Amino acid sequence: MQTVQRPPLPLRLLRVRPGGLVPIIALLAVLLILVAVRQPDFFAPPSLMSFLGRSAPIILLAAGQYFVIVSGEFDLSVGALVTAQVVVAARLIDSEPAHTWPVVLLLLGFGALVGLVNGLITTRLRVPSFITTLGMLLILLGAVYLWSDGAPKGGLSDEFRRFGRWAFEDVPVLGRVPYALIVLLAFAALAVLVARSDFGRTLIAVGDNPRTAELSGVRVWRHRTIAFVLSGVAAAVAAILIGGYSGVSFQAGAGLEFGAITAVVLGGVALGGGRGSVVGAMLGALSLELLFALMNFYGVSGALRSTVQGAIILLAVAVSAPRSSSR
Amino acid sequence: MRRTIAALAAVTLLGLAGCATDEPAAGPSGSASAAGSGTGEQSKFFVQADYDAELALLDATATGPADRPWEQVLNPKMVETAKFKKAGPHKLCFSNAALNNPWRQVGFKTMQAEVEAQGSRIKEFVHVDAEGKDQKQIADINDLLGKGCDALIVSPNTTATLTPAVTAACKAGLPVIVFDRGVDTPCPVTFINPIGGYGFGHVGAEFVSQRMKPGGKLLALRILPGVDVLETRWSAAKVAFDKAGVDVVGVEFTDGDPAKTKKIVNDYIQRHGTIDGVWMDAGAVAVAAVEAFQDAGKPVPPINGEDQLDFLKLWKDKGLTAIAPTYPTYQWRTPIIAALRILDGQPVSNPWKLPQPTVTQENLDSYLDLDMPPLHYAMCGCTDLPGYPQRWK
Amino acid sequence: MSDPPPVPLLALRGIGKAFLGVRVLDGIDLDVAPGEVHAVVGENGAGKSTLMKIISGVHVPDGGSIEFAGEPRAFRGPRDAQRAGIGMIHQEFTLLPERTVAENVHLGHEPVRRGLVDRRQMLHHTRQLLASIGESALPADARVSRLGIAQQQVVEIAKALALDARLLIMDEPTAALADHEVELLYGLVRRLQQRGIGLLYVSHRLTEVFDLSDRITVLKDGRRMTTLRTADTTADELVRHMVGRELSSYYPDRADPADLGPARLTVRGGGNRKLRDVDLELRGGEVLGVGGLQGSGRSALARAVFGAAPFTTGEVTLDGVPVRLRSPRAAIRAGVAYVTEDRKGEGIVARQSVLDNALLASRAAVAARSGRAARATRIRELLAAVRVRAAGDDQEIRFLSGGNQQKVVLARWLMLSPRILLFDEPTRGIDVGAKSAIHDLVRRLARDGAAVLMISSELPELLGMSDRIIVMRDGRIAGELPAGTTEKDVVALAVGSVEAAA
Amino acid sequence: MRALAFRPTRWAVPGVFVALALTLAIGWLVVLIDGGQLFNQSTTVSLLHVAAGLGLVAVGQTLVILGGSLDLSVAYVVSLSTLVAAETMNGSDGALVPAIGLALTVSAAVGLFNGLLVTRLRINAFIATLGVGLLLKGYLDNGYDGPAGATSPALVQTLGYQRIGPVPLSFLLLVAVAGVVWLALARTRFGHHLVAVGGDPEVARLSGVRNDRVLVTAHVLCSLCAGLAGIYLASRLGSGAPRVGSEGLYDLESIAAVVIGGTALAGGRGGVLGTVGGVLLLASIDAIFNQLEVDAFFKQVIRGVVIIAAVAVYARRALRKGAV
Repeated sequence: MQTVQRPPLPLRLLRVRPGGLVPIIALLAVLLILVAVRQPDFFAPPSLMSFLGRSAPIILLAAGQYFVIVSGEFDLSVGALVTAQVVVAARLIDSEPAHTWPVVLLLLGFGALVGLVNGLITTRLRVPSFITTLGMLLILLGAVYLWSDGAPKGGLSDEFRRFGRWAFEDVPVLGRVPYALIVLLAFAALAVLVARSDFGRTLIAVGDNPRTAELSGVRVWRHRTIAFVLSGVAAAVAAILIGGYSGVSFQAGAGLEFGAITAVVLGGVALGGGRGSVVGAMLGALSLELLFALMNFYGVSGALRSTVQGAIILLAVAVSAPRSSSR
Repeated sequence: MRRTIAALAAVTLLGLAGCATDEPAAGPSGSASAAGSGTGEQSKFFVQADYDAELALLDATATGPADRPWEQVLNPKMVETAKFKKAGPHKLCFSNAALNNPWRQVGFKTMQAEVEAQGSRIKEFVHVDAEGKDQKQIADINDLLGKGCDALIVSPNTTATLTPAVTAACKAGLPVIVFDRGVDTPCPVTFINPIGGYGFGHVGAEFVSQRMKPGGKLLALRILPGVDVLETRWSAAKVAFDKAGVDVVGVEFTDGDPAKTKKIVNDYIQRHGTIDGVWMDAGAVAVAAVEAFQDAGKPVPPINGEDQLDFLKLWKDKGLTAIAPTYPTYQWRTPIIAALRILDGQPVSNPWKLPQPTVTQENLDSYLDLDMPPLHYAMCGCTDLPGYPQRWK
Repeated sequence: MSDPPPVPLLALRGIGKAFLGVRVLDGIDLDVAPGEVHAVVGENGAGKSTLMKIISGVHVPDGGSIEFAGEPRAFRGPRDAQRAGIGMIHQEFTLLPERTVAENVHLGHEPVRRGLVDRRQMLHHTRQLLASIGESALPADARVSRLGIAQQQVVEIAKALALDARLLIMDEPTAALADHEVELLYGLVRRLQQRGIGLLYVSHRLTEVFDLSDRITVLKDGRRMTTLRTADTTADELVRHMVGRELSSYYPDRADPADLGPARLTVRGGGNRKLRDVDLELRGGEVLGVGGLQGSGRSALARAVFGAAPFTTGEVTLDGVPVRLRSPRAAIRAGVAYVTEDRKGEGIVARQSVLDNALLASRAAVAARSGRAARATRIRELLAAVRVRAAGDDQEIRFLSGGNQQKVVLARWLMLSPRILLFDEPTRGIDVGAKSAIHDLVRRLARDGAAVLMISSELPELLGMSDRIIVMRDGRIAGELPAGTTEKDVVALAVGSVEAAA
Repeated sequence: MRALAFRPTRWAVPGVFVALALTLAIGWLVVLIDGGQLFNQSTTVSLLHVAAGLGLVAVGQTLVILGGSLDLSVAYVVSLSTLVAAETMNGSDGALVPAIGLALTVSAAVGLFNGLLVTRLRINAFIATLGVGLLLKGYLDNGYDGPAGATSPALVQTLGYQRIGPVPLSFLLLVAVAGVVWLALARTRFGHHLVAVGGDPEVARLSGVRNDRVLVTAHVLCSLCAGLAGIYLASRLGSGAPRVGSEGLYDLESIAAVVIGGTALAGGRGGVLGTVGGVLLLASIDAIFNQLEVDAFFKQVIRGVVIIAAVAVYARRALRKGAV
């Protein structure tokens, strides 16, 4: 291959490419500066650690959502899935330590199953994923409320809650390192590996141009279905962390689906598929969490948060992804 | 109208900004800080008279069987109900605002148990769940009117917006009993509820502001805006805090989401180094708030919760400085009792003010029942009802 | 060059256009008289479609002037041109299948009475139009999705005429039509002519051009070679102007029959919805050319072999082994590669990098056991070998020229060192330089033992490259021709002289 | 066969009405067995009231979806409109007309904003309208802590509670609006162009349609319908309610109703008749389950299933048509 007028590396890094990381990193930087101004000790290891720990779930959800969105689909069911998982966990564990691990495995399986169903309905029955997952959202919430007659039953064992709540104490330099953070790092690494794998690369191709992908030997329906499964599993892990962090409640997953989608879009992933990186998606989620913390620090009234969130989204998208079609 | 214009302005401004700068993010937050820090201007739900009345009720002594608080009345004002006298068995209809939280679940189970307890006196009990939608509840009430109910029980989803529907129901001629939240019309035969929001908010606020160190920082956690029961709790607490000169560093809405609660509390501890008192308008997220302090390795400051068992248990185990004003779920028994009395033509009190016990360090043990699920409400007054305890588990 | 007619309906002077710095049109002059059929011919990529899009207001020219009906015009969009009285029939249909004929015909200019669309008027006018072009049988209130291709073409024409166009542009109007349907179009064109409508007729099919046109303008590489009176010229002269024989000398040497391998691919009695009893043998080392008009089943043949639209009848063997290739994936794993005709829609993944595009098939179809590092080096070698010009292999492929995109697609398949390669218009819309490069590649692949099947509607290319040529017609193989055959033989087979006369 | 093949589209009855008829028939039977009565006056009235609210929003949603767009902000537009109307009226009949005018103007403005974001800034409709929704939500949460203003009594008595036999005025309003929109789609240039843009933007452009203008108009009309729904709810609730829209899930339910009605989410296929059918179907399910006192949560499950199933059926049909 002949390389023509290739700019030097630094320039290429700076080049704002749609779907690239530059915009989200910039946004993140701005937020960090704002935090630093208002709350310097936020960067003290303990508080930073706990912040990262508590942000783990939404970051994981964003990673899962990334795979679905980059393949050209939506997953609106993750929020409901998280709620369902937490409530199910509480009822099955019923504060009985021995049940912890079996239930954890069961949750992961359940998440994968829901993803599989989403995927198959979308790809095989050709139902737009927006509808599929919207329906799944209603079904999951309805079913779990029904199953627990409207009020969460049982309780989570401390063993279960440990993942989301406890931390490795007195680690040198860092102080306490939340288990959630470890879990996050592990799964984030996994996500990056998957995204870099042949599957991950071809998945983007599927989102960009399914016809070409099909004619190049990609089993499009299978790829998309797997993407949904990944999202489901991510939701399961997130549910374990959230349940651990804050205990059982029907609010556990409320609104997380939009949070995750927002994060992914902030991260420069194009709705409709074919563009974006999982790292960007996760950074997007991190910025979103940072934004909320920032609003707490600046004492923005709880009521106004959504306005700020909405404005940020519109700005970020208008600036970073001007190419996305109106579909 | 200023609001609307503001809305338009905001929308368009943000629109323009969409292709310009980061301003809008700053814009709203600036104007918000007023509402964010300090207790801000008094809620428009605050009515001095009611406030005084409720606080007076706190020390009033109830008439009625001591062991059955759901049949007791504070300062009864009896009304004639002879015109509603009717031979049983009766068909009772109940338009329920929602079943979407543990409090309402426990309450409704209690109500069903009460119906069962009344046995043959009730031939049918129709229940319609409005799923927290005003417009659905209005339709539901209208629907129930066509079902030949002998009495209509309403637990309104929102005070103001349900008033027209309830008025229409009264016009239909059958006895209407409103409980939990009220309506802006005197037409129901009786309005049943405990002392109410002002009492709840006051008790909690008094306790916290007295126990926290003087000049300390207090964080107020609220569930949602715009629910009158909760609004009155907050407005009463406000009065107490302003009187005690407490520094309220934040008023945040948690949506009853424990995760959100922990994040908020965590950030406030961050921001202010320490929080010396926590007041909340409902117990739902009390446990989460306490955990936030524990996770941050901070001592748990004086705090108020509600009579949910998970909180009471935590309180006992960790020896918190806490109090639990209640909004007793046993009030769900009363409407059934009232309905039957009305249909018997017996006079009932309107308003029917129920006592509103408070869980304190002293009586904590008497309410803490470890056999019941964590989200069960101690004040259910359901121990004597058929199906206890399985029905509530 | 013939002198322009007295009152030109349309007069172009020095029209030029460039895309992303690439000159596609340069100083084009063109006149069309009322009632004249003016054919525009030229190889693919000669700039015909661009010129037509400029006249119909889709593109704005960089230079030159457009004069229509005596007044200078500068169309800002299709709307303007339509209002002015220029109708265009695009290569691909511009119909909404879910809507009725009348709705389609009047899209963008529905008749309105008292603020409401006047359905009766719409139907009435549509029927008039259809009648005026002798198609009154076609129901004006039928949904387009219920019509056959030929009928849809009629609707396209009616649509183009709806704004009582005085000039009608037809860009490959017969492209989608089966042969017998072309007849119907002929009649139509003549009727339009009688109504004094000027026609610009773009086509590959010389027979049509000679049957219909009064004058012929030849474009080549964005320039106007000449304009001739149809009466005074011959197919040979025309072809010379179009391609210039000198190109043929550029084609690589054919395979020596001696070193042709055994049959790699055989098809016996293959058929599906678009193909009937296809018998085919493809030997290692040879380039089998496939001729025929568009819609004759050429692409369908390639897709059938590749498993994209599999054979439903007959059997296929690879290297003597019977196979059922039910999906592209199966075909790829069996060693078949397919370079599609529609590069943008089916060939590339526009927003992905050169590297990702080149690796797509390897990643999708074969396990990465080969070792990803090894694969990376191999693909870089291949990209270098096919001489892709790009600003690094991380550049998005959509920024590359058509030729370079095609090279990347080639590299994608070479990664799998396939036994059988199917090329569908491999050099469509590719500049001359890249063309010959690709030709060389194709030949080299054959020499290395691969069996190549190459579809092309460019006769010189077909003749220049092929060791053997089969010609398709109406889903059948109409006949086979040896190397060194003439264009006439191919065309004769393609249009089926017998039917053409009828 | 041929005659049938050429049957014009607009005469085809959307399949949803078949489903509706079946649902009602079965529901009526089950309720009867349960000892109730589905079609008694009050139930019918309630059903139609529920349908009216959702219907107005869904009819608007149909327009944007037909055009290949989407509007997730309607729920908040509804709430906003109730407040604007109720606060302007402030309990007096005098301000009736200006109040309605203002409410509609505000709604239209939001729609315009949505439309411009989608067309000019080319922001994906999903994220654009989601963002706008959040903007409005923040404004409402911040500006209001509960019902505000008072709807003019006249409006309450008429639009809110007046009915002719079992048919509430509000439902007639829905019928009227649906009729107008149907007319707009079938008999105006805008309608024809909208369907074209939704069906194939490129074809529309080549045919001389001004795509952006059409889409923006669709968004404005969609918000207007939401605003109208808001006015109706204000008259129903007697005051402005800042959370009535989001509590009612008007955003997702309206989209559900539209797709159940057979309009393709991708745009270009479908119509307002189907949407009304979809709304009635959802409302009937509501009513039937009310009668049977079925748990609301179970109802939600059924809803989810119905939505997916309906769209799956349409997808199958489209597939078969493609095959032919």
